[in-house]
Amino acid sequence: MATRISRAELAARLAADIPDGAVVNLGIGAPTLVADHVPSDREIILHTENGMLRMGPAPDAAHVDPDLINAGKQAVTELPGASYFNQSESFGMMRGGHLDYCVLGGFEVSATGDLANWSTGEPGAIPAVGGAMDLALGAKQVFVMMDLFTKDGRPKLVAHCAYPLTARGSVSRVYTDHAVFEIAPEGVAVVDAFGDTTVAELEGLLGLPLIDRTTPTGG
Amino acid sequence: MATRISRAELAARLAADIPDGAVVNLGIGAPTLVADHVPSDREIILHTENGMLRMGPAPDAAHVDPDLINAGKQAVTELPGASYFNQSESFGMMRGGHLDYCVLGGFEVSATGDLANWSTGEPGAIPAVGGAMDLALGAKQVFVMMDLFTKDGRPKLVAHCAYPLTARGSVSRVYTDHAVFEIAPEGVAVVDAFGDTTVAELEGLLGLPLIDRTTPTGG
Amino acid sequence: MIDKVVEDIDAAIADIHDGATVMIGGFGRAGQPVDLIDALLRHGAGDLTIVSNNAGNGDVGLAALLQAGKVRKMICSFPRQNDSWVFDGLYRAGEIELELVPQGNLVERIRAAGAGIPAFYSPTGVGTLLYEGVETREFGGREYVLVEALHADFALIQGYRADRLGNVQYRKTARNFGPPMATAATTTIVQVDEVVPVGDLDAESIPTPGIFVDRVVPVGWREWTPDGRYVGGLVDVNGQPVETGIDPHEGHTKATDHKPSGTEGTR
Amino acid sequence: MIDKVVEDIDAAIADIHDGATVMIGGFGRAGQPVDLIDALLRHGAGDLTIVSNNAGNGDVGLAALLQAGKVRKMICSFPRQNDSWVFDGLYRAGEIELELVPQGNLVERIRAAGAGIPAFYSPTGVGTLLYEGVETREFGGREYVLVEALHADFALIQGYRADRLGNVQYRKTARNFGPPMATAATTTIVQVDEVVPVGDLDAESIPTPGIFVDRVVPVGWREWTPDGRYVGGLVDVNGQPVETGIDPHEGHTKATDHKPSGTEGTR
Repeated sequence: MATRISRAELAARLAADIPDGAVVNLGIGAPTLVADHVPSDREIILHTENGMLRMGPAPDAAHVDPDLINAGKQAVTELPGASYFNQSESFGMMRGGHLDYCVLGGFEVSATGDLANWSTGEPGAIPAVGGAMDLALGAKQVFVMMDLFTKDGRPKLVAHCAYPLTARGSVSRVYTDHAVFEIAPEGVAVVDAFGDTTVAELEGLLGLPLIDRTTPTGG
Repeated sequence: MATRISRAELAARLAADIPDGAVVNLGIGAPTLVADHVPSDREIILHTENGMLRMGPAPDAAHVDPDLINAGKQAVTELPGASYFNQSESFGMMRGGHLDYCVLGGFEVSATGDLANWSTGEPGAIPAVGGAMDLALGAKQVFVMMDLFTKDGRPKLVAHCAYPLTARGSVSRVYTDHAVFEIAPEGVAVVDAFGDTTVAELEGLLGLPLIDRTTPTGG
Repeated sequence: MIDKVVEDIDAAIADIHDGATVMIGGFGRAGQPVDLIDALLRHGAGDLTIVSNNAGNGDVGLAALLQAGKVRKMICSFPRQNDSWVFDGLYRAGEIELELVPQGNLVERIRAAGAGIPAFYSPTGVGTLLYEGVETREFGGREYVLVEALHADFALIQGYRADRLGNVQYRKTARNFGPPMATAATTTIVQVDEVVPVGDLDAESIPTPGIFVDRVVPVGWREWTPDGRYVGGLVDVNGQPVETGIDPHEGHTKATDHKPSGTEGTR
Repeated sequence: MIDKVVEDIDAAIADIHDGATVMIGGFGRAGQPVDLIDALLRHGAGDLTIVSNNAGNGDVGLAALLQAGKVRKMICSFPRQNDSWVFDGLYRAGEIELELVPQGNLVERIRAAGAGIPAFYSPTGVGTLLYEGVETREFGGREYVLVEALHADFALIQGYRADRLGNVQYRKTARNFGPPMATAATTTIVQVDEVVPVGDLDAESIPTPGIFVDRVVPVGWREWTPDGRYVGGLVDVNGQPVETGIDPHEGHTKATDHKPSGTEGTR
């Protein structure tokens, strides 16, 4: 199972699943790459939970406006048709189920869609949660984008999360460097395995029963 | 006890108790008269619960704007420094205790400040509450402006309300054609008795123990 | 490309089904989406539950829908008005169900539904007939009633201007129930005087961002909206028809001289 | 006449007492009321409980207040940032108490306090460490946690423009916590770039109406506010100081060329 795709390829793979017109919140880190890979014929509206819809890309250095930032506190721009609102309204949009998609990073995802992405539970760490728990419930579809294995080879898609939970049963899909998984009521399904990766291999490595929903590609 | 003051005199008496800078909601009916009697050296901000602060007086007939009305659904105007907001924000202002004064009409007020002003409980009537229950809790000071007696002579300031309640224990003062009452923790106090009316007379007519807090006027 | 503009008002409301719960914006006549209500009446869906502050004025709009027998239940705060004879008649005849909710609790229930809050505690109504038997709880020594969120299948709202993304602005006190209702329905349909190109609306001043709006229906300027001054001269300060003796059009551009220009959204 | 403008920033915050609960607006640096925080530090009140989304950046503003040992407890959602070394040090040394609240629940608690809602149910945090032992309840088959309102004695907020009545407008994403916090404190103090005459602010675009504001403190335009384009050239996209090699002032009016004009509110 040598096949892994790059972060950029994965972002493009995920972006392809977001339809025209969707309202999307991209979490801090790798998920922000998705914005760069939206097909040019699709109009996607980006939400940032610090209070804006229709966020644009980063400005050039001469146009940085400290009053205009994203949830990662990076400078961004405003596209035509943007709107600003307060934090209460912004989190109401999420909690009320108005966002179509939310793309988050993850430490672990369980077979039932539990997400752990806010705390490693290390005793020395400064705890911080921000909008993670709200975001994890904050869209009709919650996509997690992460490596399938830790650097030392442990699976991050697991039967039960070991890290402290962010939310229970909220993840709909998991996009990884090896495969794309769907968390379905009947179990975890593989919808796309990259390159020469097989569902049987993934089952062995993850130690999880997997449903094969890959679409055979021609050739 | 022949002395009664007119609606306009009563409105002026009440207006005199509202200090410069107060934010005030005037209920439908007689309370709206208060606006016409605010001393000219005071700046009072009128709130209307359908979504506006700094409401101005009625326009002339050629300037009626159907999008600009008060809670009584009458045409009003906008003063400089006005703001518009939605109903949720407007009732949040009231329930959150941000208004300084609210002036309401009343069917009955009890000695402990219960207010009945939304329903006579008649079987045939169409029930309607509107913002009455919110308004009755919706200010730091809730003033009721009403005749002290019904047309057939029954007191409207009573030991216990007979009509269905609007709110419990919310009224701070009662402005009537005969006297001004304060609902204090220790009981009902008369703060102003008009003309030749005496506290003893009022006690007899109302059948309520009254505390005399009238200020003797010179003469 | 996103384009929420639906020019055909009948098409815009065609999926409102029998038995639907429909929120209708407006406080009195201000903000009442009369064109959408007329279309709903033409459409013919019945057995409706209507959530609206009032229960119709005169014989038009919501009152006409009630008169046609399309409404099973009203959820409102103030059905009794000086011109609510249609509702009054149905109610006295026992032909309509009424759920009476204090106005602040009504709008907060709507706001809660839109914000993913299933229930909250309110001081309003404690100890009154309207909350007899309802669960109460003390916080900080004061008593509150438990109030649940109120969702709808559809919201019909009157806005002033919108763009093809569904960003909506309102006009003066006609804003009233529009923003909270827009958040609380599965499908939100907004009639507006005018659709403007994307970018024309000030991003700092969008009470209803497009995320809450499914369809925008331009219905043309009302008599008073082009210059913000009513040029019909047809209502008095109580909203009742009158003859004022003043020529209301003097010094004003006639509404019909303005036609909403072709918009970026509908080209 | 109402005049909420206080020119002397030290006078504006002088009644903040030891042990007070103080909300401080802002998300990261955007909307952080740095001048008010500096004044609070000069003032010297201690044993404070601070409610703010973050726990300070660098060595200025809230971080400086923390460094000076004035804060007993932080209520926030995200204290850990790449430049939050002051808080980090205090926390590791056990010198500060932390109440960690998910951001959406934090702001909804603030909004609830301002709107007279003592408590509400939220889906956020169910089944997590942060809500262990907290009361839960089912609505419609889903589980929610009970969350209580969060009040403060004072709110310190950064606005953009205001009038003497206390109407406040914000600028872009610096709006963030300003409007809800303004509603939730006994005393709300807003620093603004500029005080404008009453009537200059569009009545349709007032995120914080004057009813919520006690004092307005004009502090002068920030480098970028006169023309909406940052002319300092001092921060990168991460908000960190950089040398860009670009002359940021080229083609721009220098901030110091603009002085807030005499205003109706302060004449």
